[in-house]
Amino acid sequence: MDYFIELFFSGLTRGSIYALIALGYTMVYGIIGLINFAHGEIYMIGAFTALIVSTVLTIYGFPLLAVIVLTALAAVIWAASYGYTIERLAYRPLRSAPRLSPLISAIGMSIFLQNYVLLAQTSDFQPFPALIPEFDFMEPYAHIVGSSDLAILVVSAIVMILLTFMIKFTRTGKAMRATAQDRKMAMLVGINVDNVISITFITGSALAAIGGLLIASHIGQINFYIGFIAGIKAFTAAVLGGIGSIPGAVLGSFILGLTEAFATGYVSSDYEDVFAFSLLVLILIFKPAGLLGKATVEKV
Amino acid sequence: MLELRQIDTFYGNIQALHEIDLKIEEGEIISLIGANGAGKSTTLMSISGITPPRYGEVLFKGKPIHELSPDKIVTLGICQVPEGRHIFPELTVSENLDMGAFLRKDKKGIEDDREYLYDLFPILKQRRNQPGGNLSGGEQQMLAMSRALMAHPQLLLLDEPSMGLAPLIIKQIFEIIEKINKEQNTTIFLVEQNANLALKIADRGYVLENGKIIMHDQADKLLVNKDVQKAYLGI
Amino acid sequence: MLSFKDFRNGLMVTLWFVFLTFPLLVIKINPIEKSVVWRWHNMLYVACGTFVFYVLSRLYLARKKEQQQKIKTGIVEDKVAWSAKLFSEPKFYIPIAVAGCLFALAFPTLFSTYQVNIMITALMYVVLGLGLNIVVGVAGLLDLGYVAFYAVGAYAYALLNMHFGLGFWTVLPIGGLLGALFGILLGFPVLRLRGDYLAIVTLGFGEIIRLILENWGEFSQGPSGISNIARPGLFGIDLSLEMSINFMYYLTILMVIFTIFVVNRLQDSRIGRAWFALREDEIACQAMGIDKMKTKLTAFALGATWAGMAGVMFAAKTTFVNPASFTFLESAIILCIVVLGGMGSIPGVIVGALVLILLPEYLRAFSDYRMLVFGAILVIMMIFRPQGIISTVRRTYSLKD
Amino acid sequence: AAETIKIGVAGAHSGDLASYGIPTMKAALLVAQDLNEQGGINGVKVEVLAEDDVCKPEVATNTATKLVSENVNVVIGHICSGATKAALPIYRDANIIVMSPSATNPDLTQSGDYPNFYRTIASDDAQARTLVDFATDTLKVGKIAVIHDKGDYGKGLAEFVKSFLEKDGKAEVVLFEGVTPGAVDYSAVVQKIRRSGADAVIYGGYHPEASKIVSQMRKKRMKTMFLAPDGVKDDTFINVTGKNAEGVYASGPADVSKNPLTKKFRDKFMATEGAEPGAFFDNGVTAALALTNAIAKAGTDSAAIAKVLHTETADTPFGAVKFDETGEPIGIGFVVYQVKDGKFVTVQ
Amino acid sequence: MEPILDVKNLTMDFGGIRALDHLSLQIKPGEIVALIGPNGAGKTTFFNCITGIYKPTKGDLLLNPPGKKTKKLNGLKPNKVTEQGLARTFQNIRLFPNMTVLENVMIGRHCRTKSKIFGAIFRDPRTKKEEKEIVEQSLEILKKINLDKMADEYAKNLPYGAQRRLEIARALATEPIVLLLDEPAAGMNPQETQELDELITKIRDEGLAILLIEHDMKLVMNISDHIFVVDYGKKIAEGSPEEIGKNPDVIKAYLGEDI
Ligand SMILES: Nc1ncnc2c1ncn2[C@@H]1O[C@H](COP(=O)(O)OP(=O)(O)OP(=O)(O)O)[C@@H](O)[C@H]1O
Ligand SMILES: Nc1ncnc2c1ncn2[C@@H]1O[C@H](COP(=O)(O)OP(=O)(O)OP(=O)(O)O)[C@@H](O)[C@H]1O
Ligand SMILES: [Mg+2]
Ligand SMILES: [Mg+2]
Repeated sequence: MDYFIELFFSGLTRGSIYALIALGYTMVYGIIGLINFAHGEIYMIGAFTALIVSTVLTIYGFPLLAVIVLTALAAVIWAASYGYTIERLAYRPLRSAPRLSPLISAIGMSIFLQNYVLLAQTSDFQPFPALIPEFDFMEPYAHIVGSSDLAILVVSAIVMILLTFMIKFTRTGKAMRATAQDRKMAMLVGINVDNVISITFITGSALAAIGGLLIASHIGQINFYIGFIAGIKAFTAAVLGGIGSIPGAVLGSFILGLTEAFATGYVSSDYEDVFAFSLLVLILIFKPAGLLGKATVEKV
Repeated sequence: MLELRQIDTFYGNIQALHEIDLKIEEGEIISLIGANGAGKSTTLMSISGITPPRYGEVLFKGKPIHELSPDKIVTLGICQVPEGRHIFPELTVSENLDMGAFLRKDKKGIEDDREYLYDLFPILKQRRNQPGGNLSGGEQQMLAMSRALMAHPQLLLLDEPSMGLAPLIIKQIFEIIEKINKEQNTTIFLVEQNANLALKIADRGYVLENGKIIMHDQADKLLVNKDVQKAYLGI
Repeated sequence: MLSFKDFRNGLMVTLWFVFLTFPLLVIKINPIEKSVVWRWHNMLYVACGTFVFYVLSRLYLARKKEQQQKIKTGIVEDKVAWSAKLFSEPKFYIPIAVAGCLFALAFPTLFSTYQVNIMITALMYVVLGLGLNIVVGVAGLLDLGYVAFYAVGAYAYALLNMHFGLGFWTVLPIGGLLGALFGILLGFPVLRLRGDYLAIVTLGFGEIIRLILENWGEFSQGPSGISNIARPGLFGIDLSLEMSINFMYYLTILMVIFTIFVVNRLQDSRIGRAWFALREDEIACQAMGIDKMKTKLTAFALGATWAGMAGVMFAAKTTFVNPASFTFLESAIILCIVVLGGMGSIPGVIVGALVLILLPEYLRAFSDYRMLVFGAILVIMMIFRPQGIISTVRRTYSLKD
Repeated sequence: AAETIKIGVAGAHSGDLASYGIPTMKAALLVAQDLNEQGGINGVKVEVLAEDDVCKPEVATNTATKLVSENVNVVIGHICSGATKAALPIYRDANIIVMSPSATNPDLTQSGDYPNFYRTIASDDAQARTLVDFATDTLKVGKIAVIHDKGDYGKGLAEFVKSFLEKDGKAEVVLFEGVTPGAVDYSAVVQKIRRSGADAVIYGGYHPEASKIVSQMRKKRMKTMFLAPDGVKDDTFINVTGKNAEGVYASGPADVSKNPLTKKFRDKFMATEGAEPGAFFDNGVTAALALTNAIAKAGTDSAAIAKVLHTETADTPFGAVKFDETGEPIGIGFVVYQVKDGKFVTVQ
Repeated sequence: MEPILDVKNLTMDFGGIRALDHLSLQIKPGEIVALIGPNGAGKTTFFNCITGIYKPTKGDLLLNPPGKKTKKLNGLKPNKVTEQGLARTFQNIRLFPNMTVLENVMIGRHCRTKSKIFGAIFRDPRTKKEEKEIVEQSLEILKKINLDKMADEYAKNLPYGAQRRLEIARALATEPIVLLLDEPAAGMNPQETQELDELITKIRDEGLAILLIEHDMKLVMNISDHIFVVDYGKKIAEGSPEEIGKNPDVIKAYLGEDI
């Protein structure tokens, strides 16, 4: 039973990380129908910025709390800026282009960013400071859930709730939904579509950055390549839950995380990813639009 | 109120509009008629800034607007009911109406207007919480107009509001067009295939033929004009 | 020519990029010694680079606008896309094709074996590109796991050669068939999926195949791969390295020609039309009496067939296969070839393949900057030619008869 | 006859594995420079041609053909076993001698397919043997979990470890499992290790995953011992893992930093690059020295070079080195290190 | 004489909404039958059900091809239905925009031809012949609706009216016995409608039965032999144009007082 719980928590941790990245995918897809392959790289850049800033701050002797707050801020700000810039440079010019062109642009962007970081920083793994302290009150349970797992769970929960609220109730949220459904009409009711799309990228990137920060200090090391694998997984999760649907992305992520954890725990981690992807294929065969995605019956 | 000067609009390299000149006075109903592909919708889109003119200018109350983005133009009080309705399919009827009032801040006013429109189109009140996507054509047309009216436009651009509607509905729609023109003194620019109806309620009319204005005159004069009758009234 | 406003914007943009690249380009930390290096010179480069680039792009746009102005006022004719012209009119493309063939034939005599070797790789991607083009470009099914079928082919040859000593020529068709088989196996369940759902499922399938090859050691010798795969034989004559490479080269050329021939004929046939139509509007297609599933499946299977054959050739060329060669990135590259070349256009795909595969080789000059430049080029190409280098021209019938 | 002696250096010089390839390239360059300063080999200057293979088999074949067509006399490389395997037939057909500083896959020498292949590093099975003996005889552990990264190097090694353990029967393999490199979290597999009740983990793979797994084990308050191969014996491992690295065992080539030759070239490197040389630098130097030494004695004819390599020893950072008939180095073995206060120190 | 298409108690539910409610309808050979009714009455849904795009909840669809035995269309895939001889156009145009006009029609021939992959690759005489026929027949049809001059235009570049006609041509290419037209005159001006009127009658005179959804009463009253009126998915009236014209229910629900 203990074992089950242990696996359950490690599944949750994975899940919430995937979720933080998957949300970005799903939001962008929802609004411009683009699989933004560069999103994983944003997550990576978030992590790197965090690493750099935190190191610099510690060197200049800031207190831990300050370091944590400022680092988080910096990561979010810069990741968001990158997200915004990418959209402006690589996607906006392709709004009216054939469907696959932005996809290629995204792949190119992803390759570019990876190598940009590789060259600007380094190719080897960098140690990432444990920004999340070991809470004493967690000590008794340390063998089941680490403090960082807890932190990850809590933070991502909060973030997701905030996001859902924003989408559902704020003007911006409404604008996003409208733009997602009919861009031309959105313009005609006075929504500044370009801004809305930018905001979407910014929000998505910010989430990814938080994810990057958390996972980096959980795992304790990063390099320029971490974005890719995490990205693919998160994207899988987003599709699993029904791409374009916010709750779907979260649900999908947790299902994926738990599947992997239990597959590893009870079967073997050799086939961890095989399980993940087979699950995806299965679910899509029975629910072609993902778990919470609307099966849009085209009104002929 | 609105003036188009020598508008040229392109799709890529295809030129859809050639030197369009057009004037609309406060409180008028102007109708623009023309064959398919004449460029009627394009004209409206050029006004709304979706396909901004490449050359020439658009003046609203004397100020140039052809370089503003669509949302800015809406803020000035120019709203369009586009061809094919463009309902937000996954938003409910009432949410669609809210989107119409996107730029408005006055909660109270919005409420009142919604009620007013529900009285105007009772069917919408029934379907209040149904996703707009699977309303039928007529229902959607009503919703589209109501949505535009939620914005309290000074100038309302209507693109083929009668398209694919049952005769009964068409009559209603046109009555309502006149009604809002009278009651709220909304200026109306009406694009129609159904020249008959359009010219009946319009003050003046323009005739568009492959991208050029070939004729404009008082509506009643156009109604009796031989060429117009032959080409657009099927008489 | 450039207004003051342009310059001000230019400065804003420059500032923005300086800010953007600040942490990653300027600060270089050493987390171990807890030391920082401030590389301010980078900031300078970024600033200058951005500003120059901005100004240039402005100028470019300005010129474009002028052009349009001219076109309007009829000073110059606006010309149809040169590419379209080039490849629609026989009197243009026949000579090109001939010249191309001659050059291709002479190539090994003109260049070093290394160049030939690279060219073989490039040509294989031409085959792959043309294969995927059937699926993505023509039938409009977004397949991100194409590399899976490539792997099937490669391992088919590797294993059959290792266990039963089967030769290249026997396995080539087998590889194709296996590819088709897998195509159908995957196609059946997933082809109902729409657009991007199909994309991710195929991506998953690609990964699954790779992971199985990696983990199922008893079957595939796992990650350490299979080596000493026989090169294609020429009537049992044993060839020197150089000769066998040249031989391989001509084989690939043949393969390419064969592929072009088949794909071309398929495209303007009854089935080809059905594929195009399917890409345009599925519902209308069905209403016109086209069996959606069957048509999609043929496209998918045919594409897979070519991947399979290309796989066999790959194995024969490198004489070594391991799962590392069949990652998602491969699929991505092949997709890039198709889209960047021009969806559904055969010459487009050929050019696309040559560009994208030869590019990294000749970018070796940039050494570390190689992939950086590569990525950038992908983006830029897409922005300036979203429809691909050479866009499709629909066949016209009534002219000829 | 040749106006220069051409030494090809092939390996990952760009991409994510560059950090494994570049040191060897530098090593070759330094050796060449050193020789040329002394007037070259028998008066003939030495030239180094470095080619990138990104550690990808398909690229490696191109790289190999490139070097062959530039008719190099000998080749140092490749770095990764997969790439090496793919490239070797090409060199074999061109009858060129290849010496890898880092490709440890046993087949390379034991399959007998590549008579032209030599290496200056012990093969995986030798290393697996070292680790197994250390675990069972020195540490005397009874239950061992064998973990690998599914990679060419890691899994190969792990499989040897497993088979040796089973053959000797001194300790029981309670878990044999592969982890996915780059995964965001390894706690599940760590829990599994704990559950298996293993006293020690023998890991096959490189340092990034090793460090993640160790850290998570320690985070989960597990005291399980951790043994790893030379892919982990890299200062980056200690830097990245920090205090959690304490007590980890890692096998690697004997510590030769005392050796004057080693010093000499390391210092040269420090002088030019201003940093510690990275992975496989010494092996690179060794390869370069062994080959140039052989060429000096036998000229550029491959057969002759081979003869020298087998029969006469060369002075290298690893001392006097020559090669057995399969091409394995004689005199380069493995010793086990343990991390003590942030340093790898040899354990007797 | 027996109806060529006989629909019995067709019922279609979308979740809550009942779009069609036990709707029965017959078409006799060589007849133009109009299906009219308010927006949202279920007309298009009716088409979607009988052409297999939606799966009806209840009801029978019987087709009696002249000289062949009765076929049941229930549960057939759309393409099978078309093969049986039902062809349709769409309320909102669904051409293949990036294919030429001619190709659009050639697609229509697809279900009446059979060359396979190998034929395509080796171009055996049979395939050659078939291809030739496809082109000729398609041009034939284009002539009939005088679009032959635009054969090599991309469909998307046609003016709207022409696009509507092309949809009809494409449907004709499948050699239907019953032709279903969903608001063919929508968005056409009176003059174009006039031409459409002639076109439809011409097709009828060639012996096809036609089922027509239309809101343009002028057209409907002109050409239809028989009219069905639906409202809320139920049939509220049927009969000759004259009868329908003065049927009070129809006037109340649909026509309005004057037209
Ligand atoms: N997105 C587009 N791309 C290219 N050409 C277009 C596009 N939209 C319209 N056109 C062309 O511009 C011309 C005018 O189109 P427009 O829709 O304005 O005509 P219209 O008068 O509104 O016709 P309708 O009565 O069908 O609405 C037509 O020739 C049409 O082919
Ligand atoms: N796919 C669908 N999902 C849910 N409801 C639908 C769907 N398609 C149609 N409906 C509903 O069925 C009813 C009939 O729709 P239909 O399109 O058949 O009307 P119609 O008679 O064609 O009207 P119009 O003349 O405006 O085209 C409408 O109320 C519509 O909301
Ligand atoms: Mg229009
Ligand atoms: Mg309808």
